[in-house]
Amino acid sequence: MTASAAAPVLAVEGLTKRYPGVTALDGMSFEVRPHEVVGLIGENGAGKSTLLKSLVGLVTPDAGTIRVGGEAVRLRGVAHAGSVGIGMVFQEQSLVPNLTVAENILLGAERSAVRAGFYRWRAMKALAQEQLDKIGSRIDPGARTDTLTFAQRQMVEVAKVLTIEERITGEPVVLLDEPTSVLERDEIATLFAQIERLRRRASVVFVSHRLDEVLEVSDRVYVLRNGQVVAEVDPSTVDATDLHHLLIGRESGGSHYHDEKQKECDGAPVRLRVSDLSTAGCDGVSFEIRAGEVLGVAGVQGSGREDVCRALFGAIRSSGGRVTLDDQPFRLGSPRSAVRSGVGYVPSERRTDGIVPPMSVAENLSMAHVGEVCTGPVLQAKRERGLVEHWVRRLGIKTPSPETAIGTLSGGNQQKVVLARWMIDDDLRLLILDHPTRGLDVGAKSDVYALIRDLAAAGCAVLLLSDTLEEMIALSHRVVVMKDGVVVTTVETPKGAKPDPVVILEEMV
Amino acid sequence: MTSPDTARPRATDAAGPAPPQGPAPAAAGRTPSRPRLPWRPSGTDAVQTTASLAALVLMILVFSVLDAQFRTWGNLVAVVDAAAVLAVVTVGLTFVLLLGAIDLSVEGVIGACALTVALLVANSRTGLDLGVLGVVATVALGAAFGLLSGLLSTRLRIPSFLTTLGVYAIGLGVATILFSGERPIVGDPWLSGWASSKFLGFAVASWVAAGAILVGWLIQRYTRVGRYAYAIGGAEDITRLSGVPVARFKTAAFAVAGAFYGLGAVMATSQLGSGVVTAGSGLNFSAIAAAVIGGTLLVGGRGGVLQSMIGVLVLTVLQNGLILAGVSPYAQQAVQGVIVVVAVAAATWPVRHRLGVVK
Amino acid sequence: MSTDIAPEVTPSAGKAPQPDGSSRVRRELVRFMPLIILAVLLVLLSLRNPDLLTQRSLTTMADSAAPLMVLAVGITVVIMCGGIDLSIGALASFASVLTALWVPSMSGAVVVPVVLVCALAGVVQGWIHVAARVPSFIVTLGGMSLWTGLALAFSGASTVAVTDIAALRWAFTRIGGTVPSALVIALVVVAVLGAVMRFTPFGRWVASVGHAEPAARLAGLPVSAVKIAAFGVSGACAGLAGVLLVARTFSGAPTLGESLLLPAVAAVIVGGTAITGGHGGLFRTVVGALIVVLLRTGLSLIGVDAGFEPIFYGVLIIIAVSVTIDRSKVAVLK
Amino acid sequence: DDGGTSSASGDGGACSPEDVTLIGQVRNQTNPYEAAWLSGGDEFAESVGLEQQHLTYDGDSQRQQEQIRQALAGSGMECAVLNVLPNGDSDTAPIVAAANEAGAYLVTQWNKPADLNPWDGYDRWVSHITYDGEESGYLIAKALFESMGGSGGVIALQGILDTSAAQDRFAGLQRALSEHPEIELLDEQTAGFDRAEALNVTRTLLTAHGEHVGGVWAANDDMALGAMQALEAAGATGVGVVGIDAVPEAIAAIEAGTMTATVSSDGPWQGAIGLAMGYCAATGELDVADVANDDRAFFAEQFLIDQTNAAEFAEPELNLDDVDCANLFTRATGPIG
Ligand SMILES: Nc1ncnc2c1ncn2[C@@H]1O[C@H](COP(=O)(O)OP(=O)(O)OP(=O)(O)O)[C@@H](O)[C@H]1O
Ligand SMILES: Nc1ncnc2c1ncn2[C@@H]1O[C@H](COP(=O)(O)OP(=O)(O)OP(=O)(O)O)[C@@H](O)[C@H]1O
Ligand SMILES: O[C@@H]1[C@H](O)[C@H](O)CO[C@H]1O
Ligand SMILES: [Mg+2]
Ligand SMILES: [Mg+2]
Repeated sequence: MTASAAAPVLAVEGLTKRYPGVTALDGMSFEVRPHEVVGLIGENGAGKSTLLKSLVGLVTPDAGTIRVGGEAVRLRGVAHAGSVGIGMVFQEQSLVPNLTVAENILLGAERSAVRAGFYRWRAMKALAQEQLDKIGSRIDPGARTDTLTFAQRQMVEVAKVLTIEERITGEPVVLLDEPTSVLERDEIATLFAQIERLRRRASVVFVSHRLDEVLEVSDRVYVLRNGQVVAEVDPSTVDATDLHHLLIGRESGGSHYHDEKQKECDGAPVRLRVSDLSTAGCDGVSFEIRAGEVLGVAGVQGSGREDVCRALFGAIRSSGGRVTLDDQPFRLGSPRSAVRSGVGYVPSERRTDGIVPPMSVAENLSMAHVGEVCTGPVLQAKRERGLVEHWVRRLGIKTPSPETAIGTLSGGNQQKVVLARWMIDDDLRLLILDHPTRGLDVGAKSDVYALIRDLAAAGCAVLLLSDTLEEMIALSHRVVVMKDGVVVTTVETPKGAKPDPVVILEEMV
Repeated sequence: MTSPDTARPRATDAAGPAPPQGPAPAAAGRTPSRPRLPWRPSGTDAVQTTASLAALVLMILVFSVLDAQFRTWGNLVAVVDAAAVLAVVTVGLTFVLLLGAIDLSVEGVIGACALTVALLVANSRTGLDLGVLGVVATVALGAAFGLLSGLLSTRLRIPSFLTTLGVYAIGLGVATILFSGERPIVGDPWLSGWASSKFLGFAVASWVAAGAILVGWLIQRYTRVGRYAYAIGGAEDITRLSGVPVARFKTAAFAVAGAFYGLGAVMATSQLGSGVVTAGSGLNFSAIAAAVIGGTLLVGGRGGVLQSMIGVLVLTVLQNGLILAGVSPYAQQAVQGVIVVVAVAAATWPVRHRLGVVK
Repeated sequence: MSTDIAPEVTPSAGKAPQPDGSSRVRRELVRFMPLIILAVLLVLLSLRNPDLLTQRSLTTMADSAAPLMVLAVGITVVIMCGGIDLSIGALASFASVLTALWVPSMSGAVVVPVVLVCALAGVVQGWIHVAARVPSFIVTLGGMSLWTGLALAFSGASTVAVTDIAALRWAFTRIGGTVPSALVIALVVVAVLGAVMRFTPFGRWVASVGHAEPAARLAGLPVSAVKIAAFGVSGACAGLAGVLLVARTFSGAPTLGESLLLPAVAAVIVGGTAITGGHGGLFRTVVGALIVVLLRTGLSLIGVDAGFEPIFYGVLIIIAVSVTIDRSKVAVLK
Repeated sequence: DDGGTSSASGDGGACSPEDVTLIGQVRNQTNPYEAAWLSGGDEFAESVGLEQQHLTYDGDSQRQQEQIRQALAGSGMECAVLNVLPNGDSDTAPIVAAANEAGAYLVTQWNKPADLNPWDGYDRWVSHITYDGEESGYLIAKALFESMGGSGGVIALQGILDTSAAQDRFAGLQRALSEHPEIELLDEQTAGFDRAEALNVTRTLLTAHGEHVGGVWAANDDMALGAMQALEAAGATGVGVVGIDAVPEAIAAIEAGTMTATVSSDGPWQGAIGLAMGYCAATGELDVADVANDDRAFFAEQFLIDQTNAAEFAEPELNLDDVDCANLFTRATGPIG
C-alpha cells in the first residue's frame, strides 16, 4: 500500500502537552494520509493516548498545530472533532452501562431515530443494527450494555465510532486506542476485517502493544518515545523483533519471557490444594499448586476460570469446595481474610478494581499491607516513603513522585504499583494474577514476567490467567484447562519442553 | 475537560460470563463456543425493584390480615387519593435522581406555586380568575424554579444538594412574600372539584396524578430529556464524551421535575382549599424515600418513574395501615421506620450478594 | 531515530513534580477559600450591623456553631466513605433525652454512656447497611424515625428538664470568661478525629472506600469495618452534640436536634467535602459550620424582611459554595 | 458569674424611650396567626415612635436560641425588649437565661415548663402569658358535643405531641368526654398542627370509621380546616368541626356554618402586649418588682367563638388602649396552674 503521494487528511506538527512533572507530548509531528492505516507503538506513557485525545479535542495541547484536510483547527471536544470527521475508540471503555446497545451506539447522534425530540425505538434499533452489521456482530441492539462481556462492549464501541461515516461527507479518520487488548482471536480477526473495509472510506490510526498485530494491519508505523516520534517504519521491511528493539531502545537481554529464570518445583510442598470448588460459574474444580509453581488456567470466556480466581480470593461467593493453604484449612471468606492469610490478587480491570485513581502511588502501593509502614496503629511517613521509593526503583516505576495520583500514570506503571502492593509482603504465599499484562507495553510486560519469575523462585505460588496462550505457556509450570465450568485436562509445560499452544486450544473449545 | 481516564468505576459487575454470541463471519474456523451460564450479571436495579415490590405485597398482605377495614374498596380509594400528590411530586423527583443528583427544593417550590395558583384562580384576595390558565402558569413557574436549580448546578458547577437547598430557601421566601399575612382562599369551583368530585370512584386529583404518571413515563421512555437522564446518571463523563450537551439536558431534567412539583402544588392547593406556604411540608423527604425504596437509587441511572411509584405506595399503605391497625400515634413513627428498613432488608437479603457497590 | 540504551531500571522518582507558580497559588487559594469566604461574609454582614464584628458577637457565633460542628464533623466521615447518615439529628435528640434522664444519677459523667449508646446506634445502622446491602439512605432514614420514636417513648413525649444543670456547666460556659467551652470541645473532637484520620491508616481507608470501593475491597481493606466505624463515629458525634444541646437548652426533648440535619450536611458541602465521597476533610467542615451559622443567625440580625431572609440565605449559600468547593478533585459533580 | 448578676447593674427603668430596642420573635410569617402577631407588635412600636425588629426561626429550636444569643451579643442590650414565642417548653429556660444575663427585658408566651417562673430571681423577665389549653380544649369539645346533640362518635386530631399546648388541649377534651358518656372517642391521631397532614389523617380515619364520625375535634384551626377539606372530599356532611386559634379562615367558616367553633387567642394583642410590658418596664413606667406573681405568669382571657359571635372576631385588630402601661394585666384571668 502506498498512499504517500496524496496530501495528508490529518497532520500534526510540534504538538506539545505538559502535565505536572511529565511532558506527555514533546513536539510531536505525524500525519495520516487518505485510506491509510497508521500504526502507533510506544512504551506505556509514551504519549499515544494523549496524542489521540488531543485529536478529538479532549486534551488541549500547550503548543503545536493540528491540520485536518490541510486546515489548522482548534478542536473543542468530541462533538466538534466528530463534525470534522475524527472519531475515537477509547482505551478505557466508554459506554454507558445502563443504556441499551442501540442507545450507546447512537448516543448524541441519533439522527432520524429521534424526531422532534421523540425516540422512535424501532428506528433506533434498525440504525444501530446497521452499524453492528458493518462489523458482523450479532449483539442484540436492545440488550442492556452492562449485560455484555468486556469484549462485546469493545465491539459495540467500534460500531459506535463507525457512525461517523454517516455523519460527514468528507473522509473520516478513526482513532483506535488499543482496541484489541481485550479481544480474543476471532474477534480480532473480525476487527481487522472491519479495518480493511473501513479504509475504503476512511483512514485509521491503530494503537496496540502487540507488535505482530501492528505489522499485520498497518501501512505505516510510527514509533513513539517520551512524547516524540523516534522512528517511522515500513511494516513490509521489518519484523516484530526489529520493532521491539526500536521500541525499548535496547537489546532485549535474554528471552522475552525470561525462561532462564524458571525454576523446577517438583519437590516443593503443595501450597494450595483446591478440591471440588463450585461457584455460580464453575463446578467441582480441583487442582493444586506447589510452592514456587506458576499454574496457568486456560479457557475461553465463560469457562469459569475467572470465577475460580475470584472465589479463591473471596471476591465472589463459592457454593462448595475445600481449600487448604500450606495444609491448613483455608476459609473462602472475604478478600480481607485472604490477604491476611498471605494471598494476593491482581484483578483484570485495573482502573475500577485495581487502583484508587485519585490517591497517591504511595498510598496505592502500601494499601494491602499498610502494617508494613505502621508502628502500632500509627503511620510512619518516613518509613513509607523509603519503602515506596525502594519499590519504585526496584520495579522501575515511572512516576514524578510517590505523591503523584496513580490515576495519572500510564497503565504499565499502574500495574507495577499493583504488583508491588503484594510483593512488599515477605510472607506472600499465593498470588492470583488475572490478566496481569493487559495493556502493558513489551518492555513492561517483560518486566512483569521477570517479577513473576522472581516471585515464584522465592517460593510464592502463582495462579495465572493470561491474555495469550503463548504467554501462559511460557510462564507456567503447568496449565489447567477449563471448559464450561469444569477442569477438562492438565498440560505440563516444563522449561525446555513447552507444548504448542494448539494442544491447549483444542481442549479449550 | 474530562478525560476518560477520570471515568469513575462502571459496569464492574459486567465482567462475568457472556450471553451467547454467534460466530462472526469474518473469523473462520476456530471460534470458541460460548455456553450460556445460569447466572448473568443483569442490572442490579431489577433486583432492587423486585425487592420493593415484594415488600409492598408483603405489607398489603399483613395489613389485610390484621385489619378488615384495610381490605375494603373504600380504603383502597383512600390510599390512592392520599397517594396522589406524593406520586406527582415523586415522578418529578425521579428525573433528578436519575441524573444522580438530588433535589431538596421541593417544599420551597411547592410553597411558592401553591400561593401562586391560589392567587391566580378565583380567590379571596386578588380579583383574578384565570382558571386553567392559572394552573398552566403555576406549572410553568414550577418549571422555572427547576430551571433555576439546574442552571445553578450546571453552570456554577455546584453539587445539586446545595443549589436545591438554596432554591428551597428562595422558594420559601417567594411564598412568604406572596402570602403577606393573609391566606388566599380558593374560590374556583373547578379547581376545588379536583379534590371534592369523584370520577369512576376516585377523586379527580387521582386521575390527574395518573395522567401525570403516564406523562412522566412517556418523557422517561421517549424523549431525549428522559433517556439522557439515564445516560448522565449512568456515566456522565462518557455521555459528555459522546457529544451530548450534558449541562443542557441536566438543566432540562430539573425543569421537568419542577413542572411536576408545580402540578403537585396545584393539587395540594385544591385539597387544602387555600394557598398555604407549607403545603409541601414533609413531601421532599417522603418523595426521596419513596423513590429510593422503589429502586430509583441516589447513584443515578437506575430505577424510573414506575419503580418510584412502588415506593409511593409502600409509604402510603404503611401510613394508612398503621392508623387502621390502631398503632398508637406515639409509636407510629418508630414502627414506620423499622418496617421500611426491615421490609427492604428482607426483600434484598436473598439477592444481597448480587448487588454491586451499595452506598 | 535514537537508540540510547535505557538502564534496566529507571529511577525516575528523582523527577520531582514542578507545578508552575500560578497553579500552586490557585491550589492554596482553593484550600483556604472556605476561610476567606467566611471572612468576606462577616465583613459584608457587619456593614449592615456593626455589632456583628465585636469580640462578644464573634465568640457567641462560634459558641452557637459548636453543636453543629460536632454533628457535621461526624457525618463528614460517613460522606467521605460515600454514604449518608440522615439519622444524626434524631440521634442527637435521642441523646438529649437520655442525657436529661440520666443526669440526676450520673451527673456530668453522663456524657460517656450517652456517647457510647449513640455510637452503638450508629454501628447498628452501619452494620445493617453493610450486611444487608441496604442503601445507607434508607437505613438511616429508618433510623431517623426509630430514634425519634424512642426519644418520644423515653421522654413520655415531652420535654425533660435538667434540674441539676450545674452538672453540665462544663459544656456551656466561657473559659476564662471569653472562650466558649463548647467550641473547645468541638475543636478537641476535630483534632482527635483529624489525628486518627491523618496518622493512622483509617483516613486513607475512608478515602479509598469513598473513591473506589471495589478496588479497596480487592486490596483486602476492611471495607465493611471502615463503613461501620464511620457510622459509629457519626453516631458518637451525634451523641456528643446531643449532650452539648442539653447543656445550652437545660433540657432534653425528642425533637431537639432534628432541625440540625440539613445545616450539618450543608456545612460539610460548604466546607468543600465532595458529597460523592472520597475527597474531603474535617477542618473544612469546621469552617463550613461557621459559614452556615453565620448565615443562619447573621441574616436575621441585619434586619432583612421576612420572605427576603430565606431568599438571601439561599443566594448567599449558593455563592459561598460556588467559591469554596474544589472542582479539580471531583470528576463529575452530582 | 452565674446568671442574673449583670441585671443588677441596671436598676430597672433607666432607659430613655429612644434607646429602647424592640424585638419580636415568632416561628415564621407563613401563617395568619403569627403574621398578625408581628403586625400587632409593629403597630405598638409605631405608637411609641420605634420600630420592631422581626425574628423568625422557622420552627427550629436551635435557630431560635442562636438568634436570641446573637441578638443579645450586640450593644445596648440593657434597653432591649423581647417578646418571644418559644418553640417548645424546653426553649424557654435558655432564652430566659440568655436575656437575664444580657439584662434585656423579656416576655414569653405560650410555652414554658411548669417549674420555671419569672419571680424566681429573674427581674427582667417581666411576664409569661399563655392561654389555658385545658380550658380551650374543653370549651371547643363542649361546643362540638352540643352541636352533635350530645351523642355520637368523634375523632381527635392532636398537635405536635411533645408540646404542652397539644397535651393540655387534649386533656381538656378528655374532661369533656368524661362529662358526656354518650360521646365516643373513635380514634386519636397526631397531625402535627399541620393542615396537609390533617387532611391525610382525616381521610384515613374516615374510611376506618365511616358513618360513625359525627364530629372532629382538632387541637388547632389549621388542622380543623384540613379535616374539613377531607370531609368535603369524602362527601360527608353534617359533621361538626372545632379548632383553636381563631384564624380568619376559621372564623369565615364558622360564619358560613361549615365549622362549629374555635377559641380566640387575639394574635395582634399578643404581639403588642409583650413589647408593651417590656417597654413600660424599661422606661420606668412599670416596676417589675411591684408586679404580683399572679400577673407574672398568667392565663389570658379567651373566648369561645361560634356562629353567634363570629362576626365580632372577623378582623382581629389591635386596640392600643389594651396595651397602655396602665392596662397591661387587665386580660389576666388568673395564675397558671
Ligand atoms: N491527566 C493527566 N495528568 C497528568 N499526567 C498525565 C495525564 N494524562 C497522561 N499523563 C501522563 O502523560 C504521559 C503519557 O500518557 P499516555 O496516556 O498518553 O501514554 P500512552 O502512550 O497512551 O500509554 P499506555 O500505553 O500505557 O496507554 C504519561 O506519563 C502519563 O502519566
Ligand atoms: N465534569 C464536569 N462536571 C460538571 N460540569 C462540567 C464538567 N466538565 C465540564 N463541565 C461544565 O459544564 C458546562 C457545560 O458542559 P456541557 O458541554 O455538558 O454543556 P452544554 O449543554 O453543551 O453547554 P452549552 O449549552 O454551553 O453548549 C461547562 O461550563 C463546563 O465547564
Ligand atoms: O400556632 C401554634 C399552634 O397553632 C397551636 O395553637 C399551638 O401553638 C401555637 O403557637
Ligand atoms: Mg494509552
Ligand atoms: Mg456544548
